[in-house]
Amino acid sequence: MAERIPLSLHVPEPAVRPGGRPDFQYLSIPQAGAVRRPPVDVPAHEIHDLAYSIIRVLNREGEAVGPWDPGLDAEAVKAGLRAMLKTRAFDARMMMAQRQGKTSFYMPSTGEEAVACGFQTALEKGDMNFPTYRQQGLLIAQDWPLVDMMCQVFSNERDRLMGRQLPVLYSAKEAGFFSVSGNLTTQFVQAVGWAMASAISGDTRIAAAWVGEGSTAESDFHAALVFASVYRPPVILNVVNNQWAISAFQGIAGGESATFAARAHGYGIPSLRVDGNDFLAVHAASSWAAERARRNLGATLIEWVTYRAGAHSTSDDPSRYRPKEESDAWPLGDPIERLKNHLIALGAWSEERHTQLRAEIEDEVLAAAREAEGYGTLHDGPKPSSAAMFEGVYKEMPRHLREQRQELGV
Amino acid sequence: MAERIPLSLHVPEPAVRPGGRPDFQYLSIPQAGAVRRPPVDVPAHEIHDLAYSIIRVLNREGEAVGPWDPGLDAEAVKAGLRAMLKTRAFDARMMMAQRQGKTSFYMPSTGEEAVACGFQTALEKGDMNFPTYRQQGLLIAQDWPLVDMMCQVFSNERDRLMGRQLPVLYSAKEAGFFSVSGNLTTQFVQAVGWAMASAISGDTRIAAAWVGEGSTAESDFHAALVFASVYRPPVILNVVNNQWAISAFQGIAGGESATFAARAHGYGIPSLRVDGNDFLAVHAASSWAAERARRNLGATLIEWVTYRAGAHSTSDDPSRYRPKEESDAWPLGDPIERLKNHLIALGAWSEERHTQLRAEIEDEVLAAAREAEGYGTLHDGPKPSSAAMFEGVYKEMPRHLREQRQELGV
Amino acid sequence: MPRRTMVEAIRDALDVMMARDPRVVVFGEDVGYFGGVFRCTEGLQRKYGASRCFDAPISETGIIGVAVGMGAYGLRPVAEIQFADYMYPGYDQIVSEAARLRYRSAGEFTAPMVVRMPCGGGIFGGQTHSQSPEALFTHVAGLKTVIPSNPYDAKGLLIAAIEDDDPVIFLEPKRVYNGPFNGHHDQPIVPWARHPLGETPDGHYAIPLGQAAVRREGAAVTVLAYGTMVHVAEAAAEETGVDAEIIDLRSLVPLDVETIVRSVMKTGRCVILHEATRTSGFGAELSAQVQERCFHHLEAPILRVTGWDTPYPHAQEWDYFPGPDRVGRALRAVLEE
Amino acid sequence: MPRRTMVEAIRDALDVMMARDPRVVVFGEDVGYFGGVFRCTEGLQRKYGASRCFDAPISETGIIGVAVGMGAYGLRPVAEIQFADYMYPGYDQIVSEAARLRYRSAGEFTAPMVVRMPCGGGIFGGQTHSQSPEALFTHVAGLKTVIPSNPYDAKGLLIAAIEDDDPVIFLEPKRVYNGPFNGHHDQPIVPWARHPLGETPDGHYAIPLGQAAVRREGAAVTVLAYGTMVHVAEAAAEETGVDAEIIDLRSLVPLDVETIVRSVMKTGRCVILHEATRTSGFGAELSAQVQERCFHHLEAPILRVTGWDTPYPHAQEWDYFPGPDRVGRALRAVLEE
Ligand SMILES: Cc1ncc(C[n+]2csc(CCOP(=O)(O)OP(=O)(O)O)c2C)c(N)n1
Ligand SMILES: Cc1ncc(C[n+]2csc(CCOP(=O)(O)OP(=O)(O)O)c2C)c(N)n1
Ligand SMILES: [Mg+2]
Ligand SMILES: [Mg+2]
Repeated sequence: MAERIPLSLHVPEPAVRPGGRPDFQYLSIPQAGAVRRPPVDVPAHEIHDLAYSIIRVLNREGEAVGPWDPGLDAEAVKAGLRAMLKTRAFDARMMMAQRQGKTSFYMPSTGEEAVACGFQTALEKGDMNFPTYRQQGLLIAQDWPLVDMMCQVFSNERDRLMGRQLPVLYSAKEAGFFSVSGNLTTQFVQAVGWAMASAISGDTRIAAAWVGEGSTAESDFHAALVFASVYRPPVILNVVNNQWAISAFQGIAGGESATFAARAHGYGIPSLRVDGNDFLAVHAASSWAAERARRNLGATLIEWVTYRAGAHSTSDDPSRYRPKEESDAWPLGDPIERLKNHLIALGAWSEERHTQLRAEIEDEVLAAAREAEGYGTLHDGPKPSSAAMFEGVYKEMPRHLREQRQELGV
Repeated sequence: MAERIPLSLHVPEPAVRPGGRPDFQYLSIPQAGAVRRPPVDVPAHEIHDLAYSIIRVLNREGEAVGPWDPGLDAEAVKAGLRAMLKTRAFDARMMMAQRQGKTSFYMPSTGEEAVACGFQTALEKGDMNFPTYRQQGLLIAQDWPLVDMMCQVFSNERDRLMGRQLPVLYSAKEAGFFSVSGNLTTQFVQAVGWAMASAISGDTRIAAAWVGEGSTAESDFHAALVFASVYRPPVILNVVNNQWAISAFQGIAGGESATFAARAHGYGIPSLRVDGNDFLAVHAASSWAAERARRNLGATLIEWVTYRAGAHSTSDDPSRYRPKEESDAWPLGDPIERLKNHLIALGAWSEERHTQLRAEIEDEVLAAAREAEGYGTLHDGPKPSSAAMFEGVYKEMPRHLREQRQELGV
Repeated sequence: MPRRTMVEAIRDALDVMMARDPRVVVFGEDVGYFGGVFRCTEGLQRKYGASRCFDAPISETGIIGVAVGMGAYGLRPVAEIQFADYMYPGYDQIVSEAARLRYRSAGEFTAPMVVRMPCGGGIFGGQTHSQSPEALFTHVAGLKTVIPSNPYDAKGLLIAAIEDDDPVIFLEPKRVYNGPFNGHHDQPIVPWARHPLGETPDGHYAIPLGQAAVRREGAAVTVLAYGTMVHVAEAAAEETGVDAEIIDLRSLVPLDVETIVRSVMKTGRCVILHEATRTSGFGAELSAQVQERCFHHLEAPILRVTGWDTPYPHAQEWDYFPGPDRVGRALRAVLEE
Repeated sequence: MPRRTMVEAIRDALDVMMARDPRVVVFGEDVGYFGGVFRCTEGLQRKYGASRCFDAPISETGIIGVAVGMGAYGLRPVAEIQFADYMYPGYDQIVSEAARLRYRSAGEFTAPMVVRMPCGGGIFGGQTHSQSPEALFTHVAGLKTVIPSNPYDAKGLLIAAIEDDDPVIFLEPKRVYNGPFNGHHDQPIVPWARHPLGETPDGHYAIPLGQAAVRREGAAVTVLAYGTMVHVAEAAAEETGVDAEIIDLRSLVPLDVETIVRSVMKTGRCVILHEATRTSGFGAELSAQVQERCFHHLEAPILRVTGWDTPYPHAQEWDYFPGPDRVGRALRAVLEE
């Protein structure tokens, strides 16, 4: 038996930590327009290369280039820009509200707005998203009432969820937005089940599952892929790779060894890897996957390459585990800036109009916040009833809950 | 909005059902010797093709051919042949014992003997297998005492597991054989944890995880691959694809869409797909993967392509869900026949010697069974004590269990 | 009236509901072509097609998880977990998702679904084919937990469970699939065909969830039991001659407190039976409630006869299983107080 | 003597054990470089290196599963589950594997490991950051379940848990991480630095698992509590003036039955507290045992004051949390009997 060298454990570490210089060398970024666009009925194994590249449309000059250019007109682009700006303003206002003690908790999507706002443009009425806590853009892109969202964040008397849920864990069936769970990744396989149900029912509606790159490590990610691989239901499996899962960089989820898009290959599911900060690429890739689903061609997995520019949540301080400058150094830029530049390049926009739109939106968000605060905030003003705590556990309240409600005297 | 065609659910079905003609067209089988053998430090992404082919050494003439030929000498081949014959005879005897009411349950490995028997030849003393219920060959190939195994199957007074475990769920630490669980796939990630512990400790021992293709759908399969991908511990991840999971063909686990070897790609883990009925290929591929592990190069996933020739267990009747003739039609043949022919081709064996060896082994197994039966069978003869039921729940028996033991009066 | 085994009664309930309601879909490991390892779904795929009755991958979290999604869509999934012992990988989807979906979405989304699982011991199944995990469900707000003891109830309760708008855990004591096993393992069991509760009407009938059944009237002691233990209780009462009132709970949540309290007020004594491990078993909850509600009527301590706090052993099956002797001793003990 | 918060006490216990025993490894989500979302592992990676303290992928089944493998190898893994509410995906590995490994292998393989998890409410964490799942562990043979209520116990019990040869579930009531919260959410909390139980000796000391602590002697009623509820009980006793004997169980399995029985024999009355949902909570087991063992000494029904049988709500935090008013009412109620 040969002399053996002692083994050792590999523990992934990000390239830099606080105090270091941001370094994104691990990310190799192709030119915009460089990645081919296969037909939607392409077999999974013929597009394995797409899981190792990045689909991009917007180049440095703000032009839309290459086969994935969706050719959106200026109005559609403006709508996207507006949705992203509104999402960012909404997040900023709610972060502030939390700091002011108006609620317990908040989670922003800053830097990732293009993913949800762009994706929603590929869906139709009746389709169902199974989002995480970071897809508020899906609602905002549909002009879902901000006041309604804020009332949930404030857990006030108008909170449709009756104060039962943590802030940001919205539910909006009408908007195709499934009740967000606090337990990571459970929704991923539920989306597959919903899509299976649609297929079983001979329906035409499709589902979209959402998960963060860190959460792909959870069991239900695998379950979703297995079931999607076996039954080929109409579902889009979105992995939002924003590089961080609280304090853990993407390497702790396996991102050092392969891309998250590549996870699909072992299940025979086609996958794309897409610049998530490029609104046009998001729209184009989402539409491609939605078309596959609607044509009964089954699931598509999409890895959205983006960056969590803000804190994980109001409970988090990212400067403890990554350089403060990392966000600015992110090589795929800011999704709002990039789309703004595109619109300017199209000749349909200007810095002035942009400044004006931002101001308008900030006013709108502020007005909504004022209105929502009028219905109460977590520790102040009108509240959901105490009795509501006992309702809705079951469709009809069983005896033991009636007794407990009496015990509390409400 | 375009008119939509109703969706429908794809439910995989095997090519044939009872009454039909066996059909293995889904399996494309390369010539023996056709697949290249890369160096063990090859990066995962450079051997993706190996997950879609089948590594084979023994050709139809019984010759060992190609780069994976391990060049085993006749003695080593004979040892392998003997281990497989013994495993088969052991299974046959225990199946019979169950039918005779000597135990409650049994699970044979008939047709798959080369996988476990061949694999064990790549391990060293101190390495640890985390097997399923179908790797009895790992023990038998080490000449682990049959009587000991049989006493466990009979749950008798010599059962080292004190009657606590279902038959076949052996535990044999000394033989590097981890306690088999009745819960599928849990051991897969435990093996990764054991290997991580070895690496953390600067040890030189490696682990081997085992799972059936059907059980790859379980959560812990994914957990194992994620942790193996992140920490690169010294572990071999074995997937035994014997085409069936009780009544479900491999398509119900996703095998219609991709190979099980390909599952590794999304995690950046190198993988091989190997003819599991070819003892030499098994030995060669196992040794390759073991070498990787020992050189701290991390995990390897191996899909062993084989066929469950027998029933799932004594509770199962496969003729209800697959053609009786399927087993004979299995294109990779019988592992024992193939190795026998090789040995004959080497000029080191003959039909007569084979018949004689079989007889010898059958005698050995019968003698062992007689001895084991002497120590009791499940419903007859000496038994493990009732008090043993209360022991070993904890290292020291807590008060409540002492009280319960008293309550039972034992 | 037709006689059915419990397996047949369950199959019939599924058949009736699949025929009545196109939203009902049935799936699980080996349940499609093969019809389930216990044959409860035999013939359903042939009759209703593979998209309404199909095999699932071996992933309990996947099975429950897709059922939640299907329920949210508007279907009525009936998922089979091959053995209750294997539900743990799906426990998160049951507890964190199915149980709370209605509540957390304020009724926007619901998970009307049934998770069927064979449970209990007595079949030499060892520690992973013998468990009785009911207490792990009864602790979880939002779930209903049901466990029949005979074919008549099995059919009626399963139909009610499928029609229920909330998630229902439907435990099937596999030891009584084919006959009312009373714990006398050395005696032949009467088949359901010769037992009055083997009579199951054809077609649709539902037994409301939350109603216990008094299996035997008596004045001396109340016995609370469910599943296989109902039959063990009957044997013990008969053999000891104790005038026991035996209540088959049938549904653990919601619980038929009225029937329990009425009986204990009358008898002043109570023995609780289950196969599950004792500590934190459902018997603890029953004991707590009985003493909270009947304290001044109790003439003897409430006793529990249960599985021991060990994994379920293989060879020691009959030392573990709370059979009629142990139950009989408890009946006598409470009377001696 | 040094004063520590409970977070510091836990960190110190890990530090002491990592220094003493090279087999101790610590991991979980965010526990490595960052030091854990509650800072319990801060500095350990720097001190002991990344292969003894590291971040884990977000997979609770993976975290527990690899811990079982490490334990079988011979290490002493201490795994952190970020919130007890997230343990469910790892529940199978806990119940089916860690808990049964010693038994099923007749001692060949064992799983000496500690699973730490912050639990309990009072922090506006909503339904997925407030749960108290202890009963889901106490029902499982082979597990020990421990829950400290203060820094001194936290350190001593954690050290004992790491040294224990069996798997230990170590629940950390996060509401008392920084001070002994007594349920009066409108009052400032005393920090541990000003509480006697904030005194934690440096270095190694162990508190044996299975020994309760009498926090307050009394003659009128026995209060059984653990975790945050110990402090609520103290407040309620003080405010009502009821002469309550308050027992901090500290370890639920093994349970210190002697101390409980001795007290109830003396007081003849018992109130049981916990934050978890009532039905099938650990209070049911305590109630059952107390009446089994002290039946003839009981002068009033045993009462339970617990979380309601609903998911843990967000806005209604203080309607849900069993605060000093509800506990006080129960103390008075048992005395009025
Ligand atoms: C089952 C479960 N485990 C752990 C957590 C705690 N947790 C909440 S968010 C989070 C990080 C998720 O990271 P990622 O999936 O990358 O999503 P991102 O926050 O970056 O959008 C963790 C660990 C949880 N909510 N649920
Ligand atoms: C968690 C869990 N779910 C289900 C089962 C029941 N079961 C036992 S073996 C088996 C089939 C496994 O098939 P495969 O993994 O292909 O292994 P093979 O039997 O073919 O060797 C099933 C479903 C189980 N033991 N554990
Ligand atoms: Mg992330
Ligand atoms: Mg198989």
